[in-house]
Amino acid sequence: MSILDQGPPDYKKMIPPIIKDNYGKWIYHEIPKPGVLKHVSETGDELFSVRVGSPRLISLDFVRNLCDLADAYCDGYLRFTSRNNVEFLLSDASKVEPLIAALTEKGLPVGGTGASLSNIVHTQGWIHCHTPATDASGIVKAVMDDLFEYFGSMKLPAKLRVGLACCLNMCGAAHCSDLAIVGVHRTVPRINDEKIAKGTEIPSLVASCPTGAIRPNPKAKSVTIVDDKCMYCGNCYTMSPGMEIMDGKNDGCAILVGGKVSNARNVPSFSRMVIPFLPNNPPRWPEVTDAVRMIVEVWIAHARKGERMSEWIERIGWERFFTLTDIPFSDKLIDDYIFSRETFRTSATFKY
Amino acid sequence: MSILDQGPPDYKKMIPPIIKDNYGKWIYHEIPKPGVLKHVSETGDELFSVRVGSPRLISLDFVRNLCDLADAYCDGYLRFTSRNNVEFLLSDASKVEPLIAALTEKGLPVGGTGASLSNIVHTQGWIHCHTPATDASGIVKAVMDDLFEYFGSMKLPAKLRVGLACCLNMCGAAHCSDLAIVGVHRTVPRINDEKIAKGTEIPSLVASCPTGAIRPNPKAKSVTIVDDKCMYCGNCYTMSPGMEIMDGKNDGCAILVGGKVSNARNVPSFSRMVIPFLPNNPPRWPEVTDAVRMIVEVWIAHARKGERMSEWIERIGWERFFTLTDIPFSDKLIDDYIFSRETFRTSATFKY
Amino acid sequence: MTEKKTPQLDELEKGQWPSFVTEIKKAAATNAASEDLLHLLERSYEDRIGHWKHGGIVGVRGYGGGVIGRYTDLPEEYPNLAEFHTIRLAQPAGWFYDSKALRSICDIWEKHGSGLTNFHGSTGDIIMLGTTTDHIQPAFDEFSEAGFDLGGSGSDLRSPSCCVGPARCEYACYDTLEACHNITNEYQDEIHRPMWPYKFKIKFSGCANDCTASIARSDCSVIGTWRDTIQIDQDAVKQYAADGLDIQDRVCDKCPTRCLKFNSETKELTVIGEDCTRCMHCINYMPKAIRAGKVKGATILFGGKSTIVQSAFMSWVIVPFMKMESEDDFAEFKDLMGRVWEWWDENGKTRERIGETIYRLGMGKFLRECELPPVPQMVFRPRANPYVFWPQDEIIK
Amino acid sequence: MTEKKTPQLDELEKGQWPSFVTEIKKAAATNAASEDLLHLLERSYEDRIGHWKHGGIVGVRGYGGGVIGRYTDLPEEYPNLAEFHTIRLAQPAGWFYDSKALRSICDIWEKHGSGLTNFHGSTGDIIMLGTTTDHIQPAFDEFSEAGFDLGGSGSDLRSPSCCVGPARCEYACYDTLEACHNITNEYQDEIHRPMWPYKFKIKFSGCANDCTASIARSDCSVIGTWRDTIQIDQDAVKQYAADGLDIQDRVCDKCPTRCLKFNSETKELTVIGEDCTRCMHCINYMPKAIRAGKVKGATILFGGKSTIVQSAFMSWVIVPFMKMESEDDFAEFKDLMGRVWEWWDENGKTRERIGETIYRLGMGKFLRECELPPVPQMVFRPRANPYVFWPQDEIIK
Amino acid sequence: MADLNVNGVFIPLDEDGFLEDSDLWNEEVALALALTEDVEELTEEHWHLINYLRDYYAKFGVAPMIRKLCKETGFNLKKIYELFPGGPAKGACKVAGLMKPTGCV
Amino acid sequence: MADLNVNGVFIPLDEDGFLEDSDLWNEEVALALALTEDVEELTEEHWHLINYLRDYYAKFGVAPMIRKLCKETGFNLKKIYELFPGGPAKGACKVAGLMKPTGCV
Ligand code: SRM
Ligand code: SRM
Ligand code: SRM
Ligand code: SRM
Ligand code: SF4
Ligand code: SF4
Ligand code: SF4
Ligand code: SF4
Ligand code: SF4
Ligand code: SF4
Ligand code: SF4
Ligand code: SF4
Repeated sequence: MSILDQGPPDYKKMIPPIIKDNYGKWIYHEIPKPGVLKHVSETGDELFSVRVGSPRLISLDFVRNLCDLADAYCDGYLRFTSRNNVEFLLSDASKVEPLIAALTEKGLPVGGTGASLSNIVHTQGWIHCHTPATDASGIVKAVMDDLFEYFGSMKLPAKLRVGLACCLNMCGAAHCSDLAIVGVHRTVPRINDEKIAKGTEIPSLVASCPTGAIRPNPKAKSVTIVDDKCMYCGNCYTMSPGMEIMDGKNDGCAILVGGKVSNARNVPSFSRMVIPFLPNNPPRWPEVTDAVRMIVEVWIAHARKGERMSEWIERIGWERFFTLTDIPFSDKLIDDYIFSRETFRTSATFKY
Repeated sequence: MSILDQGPPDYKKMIPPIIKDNYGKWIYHEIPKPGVLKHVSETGDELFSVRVGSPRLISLDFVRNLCDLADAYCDGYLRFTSRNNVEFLLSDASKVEPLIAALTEKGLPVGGTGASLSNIVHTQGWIHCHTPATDASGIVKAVMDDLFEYFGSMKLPAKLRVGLACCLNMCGAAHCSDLAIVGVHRTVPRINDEKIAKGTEIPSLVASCPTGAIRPNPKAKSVTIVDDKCMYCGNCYTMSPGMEIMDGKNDGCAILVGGKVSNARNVPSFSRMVIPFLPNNPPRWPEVTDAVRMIVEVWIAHARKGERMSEWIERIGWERFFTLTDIPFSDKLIDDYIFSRETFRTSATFKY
Repeated sequence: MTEKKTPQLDELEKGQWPSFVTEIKKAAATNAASEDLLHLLERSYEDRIGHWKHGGIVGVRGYGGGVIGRYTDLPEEYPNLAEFHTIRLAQPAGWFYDSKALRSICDIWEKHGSGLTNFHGSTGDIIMLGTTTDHIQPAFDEFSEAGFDLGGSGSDLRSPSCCVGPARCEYACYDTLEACHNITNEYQDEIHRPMWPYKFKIKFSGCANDCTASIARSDCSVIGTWRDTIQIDQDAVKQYAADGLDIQDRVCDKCPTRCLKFNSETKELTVIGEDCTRCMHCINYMPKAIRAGKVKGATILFGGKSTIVQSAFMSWVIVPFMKMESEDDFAEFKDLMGRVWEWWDENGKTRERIGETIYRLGMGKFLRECELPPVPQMVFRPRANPYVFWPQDEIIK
Repeated sequence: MTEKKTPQLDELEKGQWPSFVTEIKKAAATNAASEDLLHLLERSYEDRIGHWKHGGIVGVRGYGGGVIGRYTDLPEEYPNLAEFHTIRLAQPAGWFYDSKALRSICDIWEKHGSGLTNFHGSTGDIIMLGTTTDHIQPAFDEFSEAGFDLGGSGSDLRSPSCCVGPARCEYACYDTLEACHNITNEYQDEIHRPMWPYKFKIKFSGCANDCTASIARSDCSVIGTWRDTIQIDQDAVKQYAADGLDIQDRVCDKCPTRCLKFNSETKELTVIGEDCTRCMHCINYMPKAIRAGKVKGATILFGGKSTIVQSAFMSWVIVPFMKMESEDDFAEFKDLMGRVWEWWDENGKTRERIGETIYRLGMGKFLRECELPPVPQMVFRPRANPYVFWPQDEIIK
Repeated sequence: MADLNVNGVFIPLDEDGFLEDSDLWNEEVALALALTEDVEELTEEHWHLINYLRDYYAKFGVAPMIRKLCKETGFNLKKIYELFPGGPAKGACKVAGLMKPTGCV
Repeated sequence: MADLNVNGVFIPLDEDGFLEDSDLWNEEVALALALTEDVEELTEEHWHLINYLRDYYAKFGVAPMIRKLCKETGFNLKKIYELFPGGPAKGACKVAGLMKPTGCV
């Protein structure tokens, strides 16, 4: 029988002895090599964390494999990071290299620390969701393969945090990423009157549309859409199975850049759209991987050391970002939603 | 008989010979002393402009007086500035001091150049408008008297541009001033059903309310107001004489700071509210003059040379502005209108 | 002349700043309306409210605007203010006058008005303050004779204004006076006969210092700029340095793009031209040493307005660079204005400024329908949301 | 095992990044649902659309959330995906595990599920991917037995998460794990039984580096900070300098408030404490030399959420500083949460996140009604419009 | 303003010369109002404009925007000023007995 | 999901066990639905909740928000889960024959 409301397991039972002993006593850290963090405690203890890339969508074999490694090298303790990497927690410095060797043998990449590309925060896509405009795992795999060198090294100007969300619900929280890949629909939902009549609260459906494009159609016990007002957000589909929005021919990805969440130096910022659409070309989405690589390389070439994507772009100006990347600018990139005003250039100063 | 559409007088007939000769040929200027500009042309010619403060609301005597002076010192030529100062245009350097002496004798102040307080751009107020929440000329006189020393000298950190608007229509364009005094109403318009029934297009009246507070009241051929939704903007009164908004007890002034229009250094910025209300205390509005002087003095004490109000505040942070000026902060100063979001602090970094 | 006292206003005759009360009293000496005004104002100072009725529609034959009707709400007590309308006269470009012109205005207003004026109104007009309905047409006829015309009011083009520009300023990147005069004359019909959803203002500033505050105060701001790189005279730089200007601190460190490098040894100042945003700061500080580039023109911005009702908007960049020299350039500007007005007139709601219309319908739609090429200079930043209205002809059917 | 081919997916087994396709294949080796999933995904790669039906409501007894119902729209072709629900398990604070716990999860999921998981979901839960309706309750019973509970879904409190904090990070200004665990346990009812207008997320980050991205990804962000001044160890500064760190360039010049002064002669680093905004930059660069102040706690921010529907919001400051050490401090936090939820629940519309409710009704109303004192730290800047809703009790009647 | 004398009946006008009570409008009143606006006679074209204004007002409760007025009457603005020198608002609306336009001046 | 057997009549359910056609709801159907939700018998309290839900839906076309539901039925959330272990959405709405709640999961 189940115990209701017992809550999550107690973290105190999950942390290794070295952490128990030095909890809150860490005084500094170093990154001896990519993927390895060395934290030093005021007690003199040293903790080594080895960070490992994970595809996130994993089999039980994979998990058991991790357990085996943890058992062998760090008394069975490990953790995951907020970006879905795995971290092995070693109290014994001499086991770091053997662990890395074992990981390498199993094809598990070590990296993601410091000025590197970490794992891509992403979502379900075609694996498990009902509203995606693109797949998640597939693109992530393609992009990570393509930019693999930046995961295991720390030669970027600064951290590079990539997010992917397969639809505008943005479960990947791509809205504040250095670089974001977002699945976008481009066609007006197709109304299925029957499904709406049977399975939808019409008032909620009408209210769900942010632009007021949906009107009740009482005759059909359904609704109609004013096509011109629809911007394909898919919110109505979330409310009703009768608003079919997936469109194999026209769904795809947008690219946004320049988001950031840490408060270090400049304040957090939203990612901003620079490419409104790239087609879904499985299995390797070459248009997407090319665009991402190109942007990353222009950033590498022009940013100063320590400058994250947002800092670099804000320093040089968005107009120069478009010049340097040669990405065509279009009216699609100009905001026309609620907070558009703050994006308009209310100044006679700019670059070319 | 009138000639229709002849347009304004031709400026070419109004400019003195020295300007005709050096039109577009000026190469630099100096400010030999407060209120005097010396422009040097590539031809070697030198033009002296003597800037004189004006109350703007003037009698024909005043105008004729100016004419007499212009005739005596600069061949009858003068101009007004975009802030309603008068400028005498002299081609003869030796006449500058005599002119200044004549002006001083008549009680006309010379100044307003460089790092000074220039004339206050303002509006009609109780002199001629139907919707004011305060007077214009009276406060302007009181503030200019109080800050008089800064008009005739150039000892401020930078230019100080004060604007006054007697109601939210903001004819004084106070919305982008270093310091702005804005007449504000604080009570819901009193509906005069008869005036509305007789003299108002109800649909236009209803549409005029930015918050949707006005509902038609077909029975009375009038309207009603949802009090809670009204923010006393007075836009409905502009549409209808039946929405009486002036309230001798509750009208007064708000103080806003940190606006700027030039593009020099930082981009133009809006003025922002720091004091939501000060009472109308004619004839000298002591609460207003005190608040203005206090803010100006804190700015003088803390700004770096060359820093306008907006630059200073943005450098130190608004939170410190409130600390330094000791102005009480209240929820009234927090935006709750359309573009509020951009004003909220979306960062964990701030000062105390 | 009168028994009534004005104790509060008398207070405002004290102090060093010239007093408007003194001015009203001067006018009151010979004009009954001005005398009433003095007392009405004292009354307002007592009551702490204005004493003017709502609105008023008066005017001259053939025009729909230019006169603001005004009636006091206390006509019995202040009979000379029963009618007290304002006439707006269009100012000459740059607000330049000779005394003859000014005296002619005075003479006419002595006959037909209160003897009070504003030099100038906030939009830029000469404000002839206070006359009766009967006097409007005759006053206008005489002003007209003297070479003056009415300015705008109502839902029309308001009197454009411009900074002193090349007449007296070394920074002017185009001839603001000629542009203003030329364009004002082109649009006399639009100024005099309201035809749009709401008012429309144009201001011309010769450079990014924006001495007419155009970006805040006009629906269309025409701000002088240049397309190439600032010109630096190294000898003059050395002179400034020799004269004690801390070039690094006051100029380089305040350059918003940090694109100026001062070599403290050679005393040379260099610029990374492509990084300069032409903000004017360095030129303002060192006018003898730094000048604008050679390819001059203007940036055209749209949408500025004050607070009522959706919030204040500042103008935003629509055409980053337009030549402003010849009649042809003006024609290009007018062609643009034509398209923009046509679009606004077609799409705007009553009492909706163009900035609000663009905001409501979207910049994209505005640009497409006015045939304006989108460029990144129009925005500080691209959109943060992914809500693109996709043109259906780019969709695969 | 199967005849069907997956040429597209096979492509994704190439390359150096570990392949999720390989993972699915591993699961498919022993699980029919995972095998079907492989082929359904290949089918999606061909069709370029997903093949899952809309929605689904399944769950366990006594809870309203925690399970995401899912059914394929091609059940005839992929019968093992006719039901393929996801169970969300609440993760331990900081995502720490021992292998025993992980193995117990594996064993249960082998019995009851597809053999596929996400470590972790985007909100932070362990995602048990794919099971049938019949298996939900038994699976839950066993997970429960093993010490796991469900996470949130629906209009409830979602599983809070936290950064590694004091467990392994020298920057932590409060105990993120304890706070997260304590508060999560307090709100089991809110997590398991949806009762609000919409979802609500809380994330705990130990410092302003915000390693859980809380400001972007949670309705309530709890970000570690301090109230006094950073502590500088001058010996360590000298060591960094000696080791070749360009302190002026990399640290001082990048300090957003320019409040750090490095004396290149004495090699001393000083700070103007009152100007520092505690952004963490200098500490990040010189962890051995600079530490947070001594008076530690957290800034509480509200309103973060992603794009749908009014635009993405980042959380904004509501309580600049709150102690986060003792049970009493947590009680204060909970008291705040209670008031805030009560207000939101009372005022929010269906599917309106709290940030949207506050935006719609105004920060002032929110603060007043939740009895939160307004402070300038809440805003980057005060309002630019003069549209104050004036409390009618401050009005003179 | 002085009341309007319509064949000896005095109809009250406001200061701007608009009808105090628009219900009192009729064709004769229109003629009398026209005289105050320097329009000596009301031609078919005048009536075309007046009728359009009255119909529009009856239907929508507001005066039409100028663009609409021009489009739908077929008169350009110049023509409207020829017909009513006071212009559409002060001239035509007054004679048509509409409410005094407010707002923007 | 298998169809619902209501005294021998089979009523179609969707995968989640909600009525395919909510018009087919009646009290007996409710009883049968209740069994699928581990509710053995429908007490007065159950009916109080069911009736409230049905009335609200009939009136507004949507299910009430939980806060409203609790306020207006006088049952707190705990009570509702006691009555319907599946909770207000999956349990009570299902038995009350309402449309399947969509949106947020
Ligand atoms: C392990 C992890 C916390 C956790 O609980 O899981 C973590 C751990 C550390 N972070 Fe972080 N951060 C982690 C996610 C984040 C995130 C969240 C995210 O990426 O979604 C952020 C915000 C990113 C952003 O701004 O968009 C984040 C912004 C930082 C920063 C600020 C970077 C900056 O300059 O903007 C630092 C400071 C630094 O790196 O100098 C930092 C520093 C650190 C330090 C050095 C803290 C310490 O002393 O232990 C840790 C090692 C960093 C490294 O990888 O080099 N951590 N860190 C997360 C690892 C994610 C991963 O697998 O890659
Ligand atoms: C005469 C006038 C133009 C006109 O056509 O009437 C004018 C004239 C000059 N302005 Fe201006 N400005 C004039 C209104 C403005 C305005 C508009 C306003 O105040 O409403 C602005 C924008 C103010 C703002 O940003 O809020 C303005 C912002 C500037 C600036 C930029 C200042 C800054 O650093 O932000 C400069 C450059 C400077 O002063 O170094 C400038 C510079 C100048 C120069 C030096 C240009 C020149 O070389 O001749 C002129 C003398 C300035 C002085 O007073 O020291 N002028 N100037 C206006 C005088 C108004 C007055 O009576 O005080
Ligand atoms: C006379 C003047 C003020 C002054 O003392 O200088 C003035 C006076 C009036 N303005 Fe203004 N505005 C005057 C410049 C402005 C400006 C400043 C500017 O043009 O640079 C603004 C702000 C900029 C802008 O256009 O947004 C301004 C924004 C308004 C508004 C708000 C319009 C808006 O869209 O936000 C109104 C309300 C309206 O139009 O209904 C308004 C309305 C009025 C009215 C007509 C009152 C009304 O509600 O009907 C005032 C008549 C007063 C009177 O009886 O004399 N006035 N008005 C200015 C015109 C003089 C001139 O022609 O030179
Ligand atoms: C599983 C997960 C994605 C993942 O692969 O990691 C997920 C999956 C779904 N999310 Fe999400 N969201 C997940 C984290 C997020 C996040 C990120 C976060 O929490 O940091 C966000 C953005 C942050 C935020 O909350 O704003 C997010 C914003 C949404 C939204 C938009 C909500 C909004 O107010 O903007 C929806 C739509 C809705 O709720 O109706 C949504 C809805 C959904 C639904 C339930 C689909 C739907 O429309 O009903 C997805 C179910 C997929 C499936 O069948 O498995 N999901 N969702 C994440 C939860 C796992 C976990 O519990 O750990
Ligand atoms: S981002 Fe959209 S498609 Fe992807 S998991 Fe979230 S809700 Fe589903
Ligand atoms: S997709 Fe979005 S914009 Fe289009 S109808 Fe649906 S809810 Fe409205
Ligand atoms: S600001 Fe208001 S009160 Fe003052 S003149 Fe303009 S409209 Fe009249
Ligand atoms: S004063 Fe403004 S907010 Fe109040 S009713 Fe009038 S238009 Fe609406
Ligand atoms: S805007 Fe520029 S050109 Fe015009 S007066 Fe000012 S500084 Fe001179
Ligand atoms: S004009 Fe402005 S941006 Fe350009 S160099 Fe000078 S100060 Fe820098
Ligand atoms: S948020 Fe701060 S305390 Fe937490 S892990 Fe990141 S750096 Fe350490
Ligand atoms: S924490 Fe940030 S603001 Fe404070 S001194 Fe360090 S770098 Fe500067």
